[in-house]
Amino acid sequence: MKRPAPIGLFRAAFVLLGKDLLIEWRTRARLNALVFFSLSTLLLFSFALGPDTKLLERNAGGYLWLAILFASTLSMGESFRIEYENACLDGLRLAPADARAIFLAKAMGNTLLLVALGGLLIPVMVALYGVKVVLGVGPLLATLALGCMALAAPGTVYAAIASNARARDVLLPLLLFPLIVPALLASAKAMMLVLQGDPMNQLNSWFGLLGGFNLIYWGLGFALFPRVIED
Amino acid sequence: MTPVARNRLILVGALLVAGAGLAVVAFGKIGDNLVYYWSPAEMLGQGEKAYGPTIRLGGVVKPGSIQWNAEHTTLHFHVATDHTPGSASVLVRSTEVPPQMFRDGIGVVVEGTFDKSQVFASNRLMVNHSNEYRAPKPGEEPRKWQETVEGSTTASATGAQ
Amino acid sequence: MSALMTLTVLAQAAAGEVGSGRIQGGWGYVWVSYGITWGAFALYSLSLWLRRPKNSPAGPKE
Amino acid sequence: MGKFLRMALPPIALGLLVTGHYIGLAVAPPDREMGDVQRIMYAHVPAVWIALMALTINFICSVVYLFKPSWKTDSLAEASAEVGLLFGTVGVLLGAIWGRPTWGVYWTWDPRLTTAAILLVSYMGYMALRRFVEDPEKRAVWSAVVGIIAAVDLPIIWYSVKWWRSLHQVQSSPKTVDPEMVLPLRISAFAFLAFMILFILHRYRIALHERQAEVALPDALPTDGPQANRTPGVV
Repeated sequence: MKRPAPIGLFRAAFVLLGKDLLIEWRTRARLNALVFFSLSTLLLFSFALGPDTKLLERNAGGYLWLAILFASTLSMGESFRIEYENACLDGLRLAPADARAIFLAKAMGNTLLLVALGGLLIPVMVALYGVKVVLGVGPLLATLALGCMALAAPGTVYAAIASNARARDVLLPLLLFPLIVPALLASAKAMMLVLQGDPMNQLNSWFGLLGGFNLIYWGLGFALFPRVIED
Repeated sequence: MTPVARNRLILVGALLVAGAGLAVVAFGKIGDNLVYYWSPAEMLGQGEKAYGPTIRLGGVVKPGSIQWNAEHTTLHFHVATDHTPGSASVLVRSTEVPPQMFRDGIGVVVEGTFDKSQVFASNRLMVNHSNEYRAPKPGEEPRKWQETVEGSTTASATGAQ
Repeated sequence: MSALMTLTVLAQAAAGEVGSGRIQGGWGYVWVSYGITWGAFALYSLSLWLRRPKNSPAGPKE
Repeated sequence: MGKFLRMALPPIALGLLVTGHYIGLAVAPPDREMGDVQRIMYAHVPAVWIALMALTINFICSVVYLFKPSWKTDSLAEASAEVGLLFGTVGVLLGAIWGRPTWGVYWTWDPRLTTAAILLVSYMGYMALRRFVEDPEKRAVWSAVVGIIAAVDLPIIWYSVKWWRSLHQVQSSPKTVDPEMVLPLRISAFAFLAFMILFILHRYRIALHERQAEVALPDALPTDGPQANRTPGVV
């Protein structure tokens, strides 16, 4: 019997990503739930703050990222819960694939899901809060992608930890929220600049900060993740 | 290459990526632009784009520019970019009570909005202290320093006690 | 807890000064700070003593 | 050595603290500009220094644990995180109190203060994680991972005042501080260091004792307590 050759890290990651996306596409349960959850979050912000349209418009970027953040804690916990059910994660680990491939696949999957969520939320926000996208679609998508990546990488590591622990619903936000404050701050500021114009030419600096944090989070997550899911 | 060596290499590579990220945050010239406060020269340089949004303005209090009206609780002063006499300055109208160290020439950060009237309306005033700590010079009495600074302030400060 | 209350009292006192002068420094701030420091040290020592290993052969000292 | 430390360290630490704070409060001159409020420095600055030092120990233990697992390293990591959190909380509280009379505000979101707040909540999460995971081996590995990731904030805190324009002043050096003020600051710093060692030592013993109780085989324990009917290895 010939031993199967180990497949490359990135190929394995893309195979796993394809599997996760297929599951997601077949059910679409997660994305649907997330969209409704974050839509109601956006609505709640406008109710809680009263009819001050100006206030809503000025802070729209921050509210959008808070809605995405709250939704992300639900979605990332779920992405590992489906693996722990029926011990699927053990099966993945037994397959000749690297644990780091699992990290890449899960983190990319979570990023894509959050970007899709953000893409659905922005038109709603434009209508609901009356904001204008001053800088155009390109910077908007760049902000969304960079911010979601910065949320997804540490979120994936911590979700793998939290979904296996007691009180997992409390633990994930508790671990994740402080860690991603800098990234959230940068994303929210960048989004506000995209929506309101950029008088001081700061957008590229915020992108640089987001890029730096992405490198830190993805590098550390990639290096440490195998230890998280080992037995 | 053995799998162990390969894994080590991947690990080192990932850590290098993380270190590069930290270096970008540290030395990526990000700090020059994402500042906690703007100097008057930078703010005035933006022209009309600076009107409206809430910004923080930092600089030094221009000597001799403090006008403090205790009855109407308003405080007017000029914030200059630095200590050189001709540096750009902005008139600030503050509704906040200044801390005890507030005086001519000290660093301040004010939070508020700027508009066409060229007055910076501030509702939050912070004094920026340097990292210097010195004992009082002979003859100086820090516990009673308020009396030496400015007449109008002294009256209200001592009156409050 | 008492330090916290002192802090709120201080905060109210400071708020009362609005319009009547400057925010005054003084020994009050210093004593609250040192009280917090010493109190934190004492309380933490106490908690360490309460959590000390009970049935250890090294003996329950301190 | 351990016995000597345990016997001699408490009086040394207490003596240093009393001396340092006495000189700071009664002997050292007040600051020219701030007056007596400046005396908060002798507690605020050492507290933050020691907090960063304790959390650096936690980072080192986390890294070491991942390469060479040992209950001692894990216990030391737990002890140093808790002590670092204690000192950090004291430092931030004192900074806020000091900020009111000097800056005019208790709190503002400048880079230094923001990163310090992130530090506190990160390590609160770390401590919560330790409490929520029952399997000691998993707890050790996971908290090492979380400790390493959280430690990214440590250099950012230290350099935040240099990298970004901030309200908080940059680090003082002996050149910018009056010699009469450097002395109590030094003594207080050593006092806080002694307290840190003392606290970590005792907290470490508690943690190690807990670990040993957790991982001991059921038949190795005297048959009291619930550990006896706990099956090891079951999640």
